[in-house]
Amino acid sequence: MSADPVPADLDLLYDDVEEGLRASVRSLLADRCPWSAVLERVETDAPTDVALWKELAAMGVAGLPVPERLGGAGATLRETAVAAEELGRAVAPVPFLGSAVLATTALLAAGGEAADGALARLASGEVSAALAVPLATAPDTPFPQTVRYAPGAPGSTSSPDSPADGRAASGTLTGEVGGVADASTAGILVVPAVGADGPGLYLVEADSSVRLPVTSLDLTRPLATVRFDGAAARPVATGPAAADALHTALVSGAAVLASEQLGVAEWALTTTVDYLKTRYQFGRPVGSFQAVKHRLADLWVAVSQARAVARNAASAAVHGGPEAALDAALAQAFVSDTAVLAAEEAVQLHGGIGFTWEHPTHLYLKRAKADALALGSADRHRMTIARLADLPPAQWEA
Amino acid sequence: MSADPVPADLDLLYDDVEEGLRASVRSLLADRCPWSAVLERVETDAPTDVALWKELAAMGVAGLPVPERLGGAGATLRETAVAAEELGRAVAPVPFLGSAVLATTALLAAGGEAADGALARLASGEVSAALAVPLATAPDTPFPQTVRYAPGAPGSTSSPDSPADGRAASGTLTGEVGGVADASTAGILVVPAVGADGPGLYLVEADSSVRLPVTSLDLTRPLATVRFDGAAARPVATGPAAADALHTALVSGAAVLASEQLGVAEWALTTTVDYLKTRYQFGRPVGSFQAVKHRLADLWVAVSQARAVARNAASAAVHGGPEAALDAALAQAFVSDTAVLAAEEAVQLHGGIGFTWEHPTHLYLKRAKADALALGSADRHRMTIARLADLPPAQWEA
Amino acid sequence: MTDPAPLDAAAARARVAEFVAAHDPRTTDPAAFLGARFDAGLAWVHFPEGAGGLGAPRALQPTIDAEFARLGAAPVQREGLVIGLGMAAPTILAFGTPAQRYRYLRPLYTGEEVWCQLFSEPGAGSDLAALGTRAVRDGDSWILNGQKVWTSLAHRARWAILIARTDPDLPKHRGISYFICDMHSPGVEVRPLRQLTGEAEFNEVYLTDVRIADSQRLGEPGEGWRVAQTTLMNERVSIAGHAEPREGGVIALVTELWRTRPELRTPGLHDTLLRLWVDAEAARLTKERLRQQLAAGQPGPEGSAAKLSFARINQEVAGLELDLLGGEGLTYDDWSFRRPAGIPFAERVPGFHYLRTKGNSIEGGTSEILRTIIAERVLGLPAEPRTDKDTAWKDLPR
Amino acid sequence: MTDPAPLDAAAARARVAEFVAAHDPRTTDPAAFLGARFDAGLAWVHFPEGAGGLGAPRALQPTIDAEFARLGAAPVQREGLVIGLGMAAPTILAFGTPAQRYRYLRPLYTGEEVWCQLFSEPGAGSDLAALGTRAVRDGDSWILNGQKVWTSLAHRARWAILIARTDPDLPKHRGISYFICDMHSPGVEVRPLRQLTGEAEFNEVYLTDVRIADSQRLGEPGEGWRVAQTTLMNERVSIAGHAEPREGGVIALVTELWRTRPELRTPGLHDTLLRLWVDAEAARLTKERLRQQLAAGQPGPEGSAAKLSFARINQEVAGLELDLLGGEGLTYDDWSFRRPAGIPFAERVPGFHYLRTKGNSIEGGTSEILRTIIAERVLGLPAEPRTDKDTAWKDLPR
Repeated sequence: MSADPVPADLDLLYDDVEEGLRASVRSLLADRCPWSAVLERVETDAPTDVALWKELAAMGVAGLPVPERLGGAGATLRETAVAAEELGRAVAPVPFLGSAVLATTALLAAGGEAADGALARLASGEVSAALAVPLATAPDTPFPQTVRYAPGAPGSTSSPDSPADGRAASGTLTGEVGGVADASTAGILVVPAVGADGPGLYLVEADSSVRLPVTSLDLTRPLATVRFDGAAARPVATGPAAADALHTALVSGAAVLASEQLGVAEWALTTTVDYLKTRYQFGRPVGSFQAVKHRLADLWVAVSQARAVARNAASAAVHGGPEAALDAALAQAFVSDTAVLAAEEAVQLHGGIGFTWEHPTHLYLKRAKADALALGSADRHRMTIARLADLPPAQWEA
Repeated sequence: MSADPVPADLDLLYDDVEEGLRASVRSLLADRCPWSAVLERVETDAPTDVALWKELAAMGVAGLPVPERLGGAGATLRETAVAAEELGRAVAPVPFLGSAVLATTALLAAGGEAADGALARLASGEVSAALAVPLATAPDTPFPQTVRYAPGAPGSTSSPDSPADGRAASGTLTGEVGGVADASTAGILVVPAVGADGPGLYLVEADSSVRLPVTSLDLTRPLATVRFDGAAARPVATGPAAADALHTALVSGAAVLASEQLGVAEWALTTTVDYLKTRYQFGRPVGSFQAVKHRLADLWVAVSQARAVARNAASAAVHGGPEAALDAALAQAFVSDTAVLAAEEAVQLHGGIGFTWEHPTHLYLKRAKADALALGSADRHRMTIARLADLPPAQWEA
Repeated sequence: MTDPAPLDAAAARARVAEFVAAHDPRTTDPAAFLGARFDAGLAWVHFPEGAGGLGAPRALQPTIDAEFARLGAAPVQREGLVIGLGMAAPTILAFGTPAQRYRYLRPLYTGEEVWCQLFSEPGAGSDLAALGTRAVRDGDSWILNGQKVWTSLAHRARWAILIARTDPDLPKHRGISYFICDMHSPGVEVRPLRQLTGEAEFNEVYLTDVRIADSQRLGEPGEGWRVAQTTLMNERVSIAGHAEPREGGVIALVTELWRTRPELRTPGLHDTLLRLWVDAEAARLTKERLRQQLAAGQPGPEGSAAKLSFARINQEVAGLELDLLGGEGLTYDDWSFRRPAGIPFAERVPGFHYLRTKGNSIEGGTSEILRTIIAERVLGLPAEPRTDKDTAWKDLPR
Repeated sequence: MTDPAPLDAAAARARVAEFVAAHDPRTTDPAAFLGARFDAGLAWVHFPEGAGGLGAPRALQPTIDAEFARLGAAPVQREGLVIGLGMAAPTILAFGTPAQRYRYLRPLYTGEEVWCQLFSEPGAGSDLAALGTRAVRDGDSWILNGQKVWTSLAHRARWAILIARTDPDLPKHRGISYFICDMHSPGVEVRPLRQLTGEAEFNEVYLTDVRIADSQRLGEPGEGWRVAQTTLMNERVSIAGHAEPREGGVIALVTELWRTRPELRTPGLHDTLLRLWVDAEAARLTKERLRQQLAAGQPGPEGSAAKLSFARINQEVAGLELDLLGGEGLTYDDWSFRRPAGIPFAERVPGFHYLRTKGNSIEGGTSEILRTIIAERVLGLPAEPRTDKDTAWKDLPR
């Protein structure tokens, strides 16, 4: 009766290639993305650092799991997760999650010529993409119904632009999606929509949609409401294949997001420990007080565990299948709480200074809490675990 | 829409009469019931200290809420709760909960001549009583169905004894109840049973039942399985009045039990603090280490809150009604966790010595955990709160 | 005293009725009303005559306040007066000269003069006694230089209570003096301090050669730490002011959401909600019990616990609110740098609740400091080994 | 080395196959089989030749153990050998003379001689270095007097590893020496120590004028603390021995109960169950990651965290098991004073699980000590001010 008693022995370590990638990304971010620059940028009208994204793309970060034949790095979600960890550690305001994870894994799962064309553009860094679902969408959410697909050429109400890649669209999209991450700077939108034939996944040139930025709790990850008003759209998958591709993207996103959250938690822990070694109160470093030490020890334990859990989810995502969904849910259920705890402890243990705008901790607190809600809250993921690990809810009369 | 926005301002303090009662009970217990005596006694075949119970009865503790005309103290459940607090602090092995709380409040709620007769016997200490329900029964459990009532004189299969008070029984009981607290030493059983006319509450002379002791997790509160095999029974309430009386008894029991749990928690906190002032490790009292201090401070906060919550439940139980049920559920939900935490922290912070049989802490740990299960777990009481405070469960597809 | 018989509750109510009859709150200018109330000794009834009181028992004040409210008077405690009423007034009463009392208390009470508190410094937060702002004697006055931080109301205040170091050669607690600082003095510069909410609720205050007359010193030179203790104790005592209904606090944010938005409910968050409801109710009853103790003239040590509990509960409620809202929780209202607009807390966006409550465990004494205070002063646990108590302030490591 | 080429995994497996071919595990006497395995260097492959090993990389041992298991050999680690194999052997290897290695290692490995550990004392638990058992030199031997506690297996052991104070005039860490004690010596008295479970799993050991030859000293006089560190480090390292399947640990107690007893399920306990499932899975994966790190020759500091996590999870699982069972959880099997009967933990009654797991955070290093170790050794946080490091042991407060 127990859930899968002997899981595959997934590789939970980082190999040399992954450590090399980490070092490159970290070094670039240290140069180009110190927190002071992030804080300054997010108060402008252009919170996303498009130039930095192009530099990351030049290192291959924009298309890590994209095959080499499409100009990608030909790596896997394991390497993608390593990049996410470093980008999380820097709260980098780049469209990695929306473009290089969610849109990319949706297109990879869909496959076919149109998807390949879009993947090549993403991997090169020419444009970024967004998956047009609310960022809070959990992997086991029913297929979205707010955008409708209609076959035939764009009508008079649509944008006059035809797709930039020169190929004709097969139909149009109409509807609205709120809370889409990384949409404002995207060139391509990957849009789940329903037509007469059921669910489909469509490619839309972003400038044929209307994107209304919303003020985001996480200053470093802008959200937008995206409206389609007869926008030209090209299908990349239809029917069950579309639902599968979307599910794969959300599961992969949840898995990789856990590594981003791990990066956030690691930053919070490390920064707090460093601060408390040098902050004196009562004639002693604050970090020498036992209650503080024990809390940081507990946090270190949680972060160590988050590393194993996130690594496990990334490795499982490479293989896919139901085990990947369970491991992604596990990762979100565990690492969301850990990252929020780490950021909250960072604020608290920094004392007053951690409560100010001029200290970086709040950027991480906001990212941690927003990440915990992104792709489903820990609570939602625990319900997924209940289903996949055969631990059914109680039957209880209200 | 919110639950009762302005609750009555219940008196949450102890008045002078209550403090006097506390002092008397505490003084008697200090003399007659040190933990070493408790530990020795609970390993014998007679874990209940019947002699001590008679001394407590002489002080009025056996019939605190019983009217003076029946030989009781004419007090309320507030005073009863103060006695419970002291008996909990001493893990006294006496049938207070079963007799002076559960059976007594059931009989008081039922009223009538038969109930009065029994109450007079209980208050005097002549006999003790038990309420024949499993100790784990939550107040909102459906009326028990395991014992059947049949009208008419006891038949050939019943015990040959007629009720000791000389009055004829009106019928017989058949069936079994497991996990009944304080049954083995009881003279009177108050038994919920169902007959052709629905629920009823019956008085049975205990020696006309078969009582099989079971090994109890809480060494200081013996449990028994009680079997009725055509036992002579006399009704004290029938129909809705019986269900109401049982519900009142369980709500009152839950309210008073919270004060017993408070006593357990107070003992655990005080004893641990005292020990850590004198136990040296690393050249310092262990109680001077900050992590230990902060845990004990948090525990003190919880115990302070438990005191307010238990006091509130006792005061509300005096008034009865739905507010009493909510306040009892609140008390159980909060104080159960506090008492268990206090006892667990006591074991942990005593280190090795707290893990041994020869130190009293384990008596409190077992009492705390058993009390948390008694009259419904904290989890069950939270569901009661959901119902009574208008916080309905989620509708969720499994 | 003009009244030979000691004031009792009935007499107090009669005095209020008489006062209100003479000063109709609907037609009297609010400041004039309060000034007259001060002159009548009904401001702080336990203060001496001429200082806003009648030298009557402190326990009568709630009765008086309630009677004023019943008769239609506006509450005395208003936005902007919290430091003056709660901290400055009792300190001036306890340590001020008759001239100081006469000069400061009346306009403080009427709200004509706003007060702020210049205690914390960037290097002296939890370890307030380590403060480094220097006050050097110069004839009949003192010259102050230093930086203060976390100052609410500084930009609106006429006066500040301030502590500064007057003798760096003494151990840190012994070289501090306490002053009343005119915020309009040359050399006082107030700069807004922006918090992680985006708003500047607090200020930094830079003191450059600020001259304070020696007549504005409170208490003896070098006695400032002891005077400051009075200020801080009053800060914490003020918490348990008035009775609060069930769900009267921050918990209402989530109970109302739960009741009005059934589509947000999940089973896991139901359990979290119920646990928080229980905790909030326990904290509320504990505060109510403390209020009853104070009213009965039996102050308990639970006051220090209230802030600790409410900080945690507020933070957990705000976190749950975001979890419940999911995608809606990913947004914010406005990050622009501005002063608070005076909108009630409950009406702010959920993201603001989440961020602002993070300060509850830092401002006015961190939760860590409060735990240490409880452990040492309430439980009597030994202090940590201290190296900073007998060393000259100037020689302390920092 | 007899083999000039360094041993690799394939060669190691070949050696095992060759060995098993020569010693059929089905027909060879177990002790003889293990003796031969020791002689073949396949006991601890990283130990030197003649001491049970081949001087090969430690990482090969899991391969060898797995191959033995695959070919039908009984596991080496058996009940009763845990201290000998896990603690005594590596210490004897590291500090023993050739004669000591020759005398002790082989019968230790075969199980012919059981070992116990005489470290803890009633006054020296977490602060082990404060121990007071005296060893006084007397010619070629030492005379020991003192009391040890928490000794498992003492009643079955032939040998003990023991630390005692040889110079009370030195600071506590510097006056300790390390011995091998013959448990059959005159003056060694073993008394069962009863735990809160009712059973006597451990012992107290009284040493009265026990004579130990100087040749049974391990390491130099006064170096005992350093030698003991080797012992204790091996105790903690041994935790991450083998891969464990999902739900392979204590969590299965509640997952199985949940699946097989649907009538016990409640919504609140479902949430608790899922949270614990997540925590258990995170701890399992962390242990698995540590195992992979060790196998890859990259040992991480996560070992010290594993014990901390599992202690907490075991305790919470056992608490949940009782909460789920409700009334059934109020019973126990047997409180009589007895030695453990060797029944597997999972098959004991739930009350035993609850009580026994309380020891998990005390035995083998309390959770508090482990947190301090993590904070100081892993995070590099400063030590507390210490007064006991440079004071002569005899002058320490206790």
